[in-house]
Amino acid sequence: MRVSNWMNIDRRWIFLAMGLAIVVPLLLPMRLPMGVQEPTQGLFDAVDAIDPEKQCLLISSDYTPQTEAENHPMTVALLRHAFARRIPVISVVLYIEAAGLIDAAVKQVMAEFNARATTHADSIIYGRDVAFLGWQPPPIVPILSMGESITGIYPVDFYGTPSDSLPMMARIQDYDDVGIVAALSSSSSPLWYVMFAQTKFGVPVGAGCTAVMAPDFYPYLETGQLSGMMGGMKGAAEYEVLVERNFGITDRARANEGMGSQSIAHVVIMAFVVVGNIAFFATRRKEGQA
Amino acid sequence: MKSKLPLALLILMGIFGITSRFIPHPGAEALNAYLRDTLLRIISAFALILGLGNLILRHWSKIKKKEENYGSSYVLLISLTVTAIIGLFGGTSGEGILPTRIGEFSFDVNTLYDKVMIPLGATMFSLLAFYMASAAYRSFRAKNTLAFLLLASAFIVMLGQVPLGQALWSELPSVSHWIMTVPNTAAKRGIDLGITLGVTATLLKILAGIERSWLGGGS
Amino acid sequence: MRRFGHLLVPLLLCTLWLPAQAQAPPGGVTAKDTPSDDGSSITVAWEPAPGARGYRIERAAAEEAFETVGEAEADQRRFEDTGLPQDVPFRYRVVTLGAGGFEAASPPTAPVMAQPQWFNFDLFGVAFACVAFAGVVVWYIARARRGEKLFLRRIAGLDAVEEAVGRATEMGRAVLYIPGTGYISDIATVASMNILGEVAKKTAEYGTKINVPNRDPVVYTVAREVVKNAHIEAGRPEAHDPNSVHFVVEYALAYAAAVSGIMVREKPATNLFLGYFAAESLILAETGASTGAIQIAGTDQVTQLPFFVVACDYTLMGEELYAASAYLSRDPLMVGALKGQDIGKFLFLLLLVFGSIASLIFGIDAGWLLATTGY
Amino acid sequence: MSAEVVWVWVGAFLTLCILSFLYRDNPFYRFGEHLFVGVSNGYFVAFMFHRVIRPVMLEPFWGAVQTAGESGLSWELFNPIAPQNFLLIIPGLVGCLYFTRFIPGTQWMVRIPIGIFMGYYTGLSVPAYFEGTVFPQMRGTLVTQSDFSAAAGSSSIDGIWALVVLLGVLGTLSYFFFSREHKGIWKVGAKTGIVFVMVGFGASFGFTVMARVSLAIGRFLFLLRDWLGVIS
Repeated sequence: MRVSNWMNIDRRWIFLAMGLAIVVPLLLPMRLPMGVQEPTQGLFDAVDAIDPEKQCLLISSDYTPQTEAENHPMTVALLRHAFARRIPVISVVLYIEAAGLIDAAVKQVMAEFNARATTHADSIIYGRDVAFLGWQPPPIVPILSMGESITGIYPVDFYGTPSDSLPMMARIQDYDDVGIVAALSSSSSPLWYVMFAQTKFGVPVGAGCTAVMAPDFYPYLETGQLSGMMGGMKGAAEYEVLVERNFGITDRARANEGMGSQSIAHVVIMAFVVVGNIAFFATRRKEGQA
Repeated sequence: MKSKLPLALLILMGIFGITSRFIPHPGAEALNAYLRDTLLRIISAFALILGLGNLILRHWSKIKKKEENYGSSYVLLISLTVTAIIGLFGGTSGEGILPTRIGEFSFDVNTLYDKVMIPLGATMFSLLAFYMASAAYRSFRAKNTLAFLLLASAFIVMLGQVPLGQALWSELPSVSHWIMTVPNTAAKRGIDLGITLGVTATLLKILAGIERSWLGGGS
Repeated sequence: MRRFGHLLVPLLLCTLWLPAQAQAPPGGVTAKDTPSDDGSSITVAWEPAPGARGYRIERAAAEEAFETVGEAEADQRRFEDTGLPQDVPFRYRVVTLGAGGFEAASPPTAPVMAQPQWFNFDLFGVAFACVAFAGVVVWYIARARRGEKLFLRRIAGLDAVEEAVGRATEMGRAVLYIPGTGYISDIATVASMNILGEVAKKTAEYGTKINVPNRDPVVYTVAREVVKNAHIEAGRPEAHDPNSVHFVVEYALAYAAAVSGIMVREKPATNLFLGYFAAESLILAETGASTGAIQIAGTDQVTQLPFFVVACDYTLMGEELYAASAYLSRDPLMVGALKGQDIGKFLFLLLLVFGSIASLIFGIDAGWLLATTGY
Repeated sequence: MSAEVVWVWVGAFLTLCILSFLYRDNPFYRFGEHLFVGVSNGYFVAFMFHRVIRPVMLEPFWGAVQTAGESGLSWELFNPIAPQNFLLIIPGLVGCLYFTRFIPGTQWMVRIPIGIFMGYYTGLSVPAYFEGTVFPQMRGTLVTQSDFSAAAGSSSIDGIWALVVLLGVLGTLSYFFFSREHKGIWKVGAKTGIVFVMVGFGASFGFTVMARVSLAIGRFLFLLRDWLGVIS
């Protein structure tokens, strides 16, 4: 095949290459070395600085299943981080669509830790170390009301248990008892927490967002309104790396596995661009000679 | 009359729209809340019927004339009717008069949304990953300086996003961040500033009756 | 020990009393109706008291006792008491919170009522800019009305529209016109309707088929009229096919699926994507490119422009789309308005250049000119 | 077979229908496409009825009728912003004007609801653009001494980048001058502008790849994990 024929290859070959680039790494997970960028480190440090005796981590998972690949590993990584340091976790969702996903994530990470636990104190116990309070519409209402009383706006948890009967809720009343709100979102929910919860109650806010949204959030990082951020799947992968490095937790790191697909897909696109250009210049030189 | 009355209403509503941001008085706020939450919401809900009428007639005639692929028109009409009936009579999540549950199998419209529309929509969306590849291959050719700039900055940012880029040159993510925050911001700002002026000028033209395309053009 | 008892008691009292004496209440406490609001808040302001660790703001309705409404940090000078009823008088006082729990309250203010305003002065700059720019545009429209000729530069993407319609005619295939996924109230859609009128006139003259699928039912209604009237204006009302403009579905991704289908099945020679677009832009433009159609796109959604630039032959960027109505119709009034836009951009340029110079060289902050809240 | 399993199979089938379009148009894609259009339209009908027409118009109107029946007519029932009132019939009637399109001779009346809708929302957008775009973006573009000062957390390199942004904005703005030929200073400006635009567009494109690949990963995870179960 002559180089100039590559000018206009059937685009279905490109689609096939992209498909393989995405599927093969999912089937054969591989790990690539990963550096950690500043916004992710900032969020990790902010969560790490929470005193487990005094405050808790509030995870607000505000995404729909459509951005699961990007946002969901963030929830899992944060849960692992908090459990590893025994920081109590309150989990809420602003959109009902995420509820099933979060329920599964809480159970999965609890199971991971309890499989390793040897004593009762060592285990992660629902109600003592973590509470999934579920969903209360519309989004702005819980954001504001949690400043007054968390159990007030979430009278029962996701499973229908009265939330003030959960032992951990005895000492967690409002945003004063929250070390940081981590809002993981496919929309602007981190900014709602900044606008409504931070300005009024002074609670620190961290963000997890999709790659498309990330540029919109940088200005808030610069002003310090956001303590840190996980941007897209890469941000999630970096957080996984931090949790792994600091606590030696080696459970499945979905974002890192996804980054395998990402890397290869990026390389495939770039390779096609290079091939296209080589063919383009080869053709042009030939036309110049003719 | 035929265009003066609609234009007069448009001007009146345009004034309400423009001034709503500037008047904090509760009376004005109440008026605006009424316009937005009641009047305009109801009006726009009715518009859908216009479109549906056209869609149904179009596919009905395709079936009658047995045009190419007319079988798909059956799929469309049946799925539309069934979903609409389930939704109208079954309520959004099965609270209506029509039962939307057989045993543990429920098929209310919210379920149809989650289980039919979401997979279809998400897959349409995911086609973009493939299309980005084919568009990049076809168009990122260094034909001239501008095309080269487009290609080069895309290349750097793509590389800066993945671990491989960092492995090649540890500063690459910073370079790609710089491109996003400096040249990209400048270009977006410049375009956005012009757009604001265009929007305002167009509104003025509409209010002055110079811009008449919304009336269907003509005189 | 007992001998000193009589000394100890006053001494103790003194140690308790001295810091409290030193702790002055804040001075110059004022309470005023908050300007530019809906009549639900009062702003309390005060001069700092030396050594204060913070302040407590208290409010009293007529004849009633003072109650706490909020606290302020030591460096704060004002506090906004919100959520108040309209036209009810309240008195305020500010209490200094000093070291060791000592407090000192200011005298109460005169009664003040929260009242709504009819104009938001925080947005004075925005209102002024809107009015000033409107004045410039109206001025140039008036000049055009007096018959003054105004120059308009070439816009390649718009010149290409005619060529693209011509190509569809030569090939005997249709022109596919996508008016975007916005509403009729989006200015991009208005601009698109305008271009549709010109395109439909050309297709009517050449006898080329035009296909206009719509996402919004109102846009569909307008587009239908536009195409019909264009045929009448072109003198070819008999060539108008009432089915050429049609509604598809409101959900943008389903719309993208359907339009992709139209592209591969009907293989139009020319695809025009003009209006508001979101993520579906590349789905449409790439599918269109695969059928070999000549493609011209235009949108004011800056985030979608890169995809159109990459996948289409010509792209109208932002304002170029709005300029289309003036450019294609050469209506002097439209051209006048466009000239007004240019003056607006020129003013932006001047403000940016001189504002930056003023700040860098003379240290004058020009940012306040552009403030939108509280000044 | 549980309901969940049925829906996973349905989802997987529909996913494959759409993906098959990458190969070429085919009956499966046509099925998926037309089903998508049909179900979406049906969903919107239900949505508009249950979320708008019923709660915003019908129920409050019916409430007013009941109140009138129980305690007679009162002015409160004609207050357009009261929770229950008779005047809700007006927006309904205006909405019905859309149907005049089908009645010969009255077709122009369809412009009334269009004018009302368009007037309000275009009017709303003008101050919003000025307040939301022009003012903050211009403020962000102005170069100030604090861009260079270490006290404000900047360094001289930040100041230089601020100047570059200013230059880019000026260039891009001058590219969009329509009443001047791109000659002389305008040519320099417009050329600078288009350089920034191309670099910016390239970057936006490159930056978006990751998000789009993530969407595709999400779909393949659904196929491989939820449907086929080949990965855990």
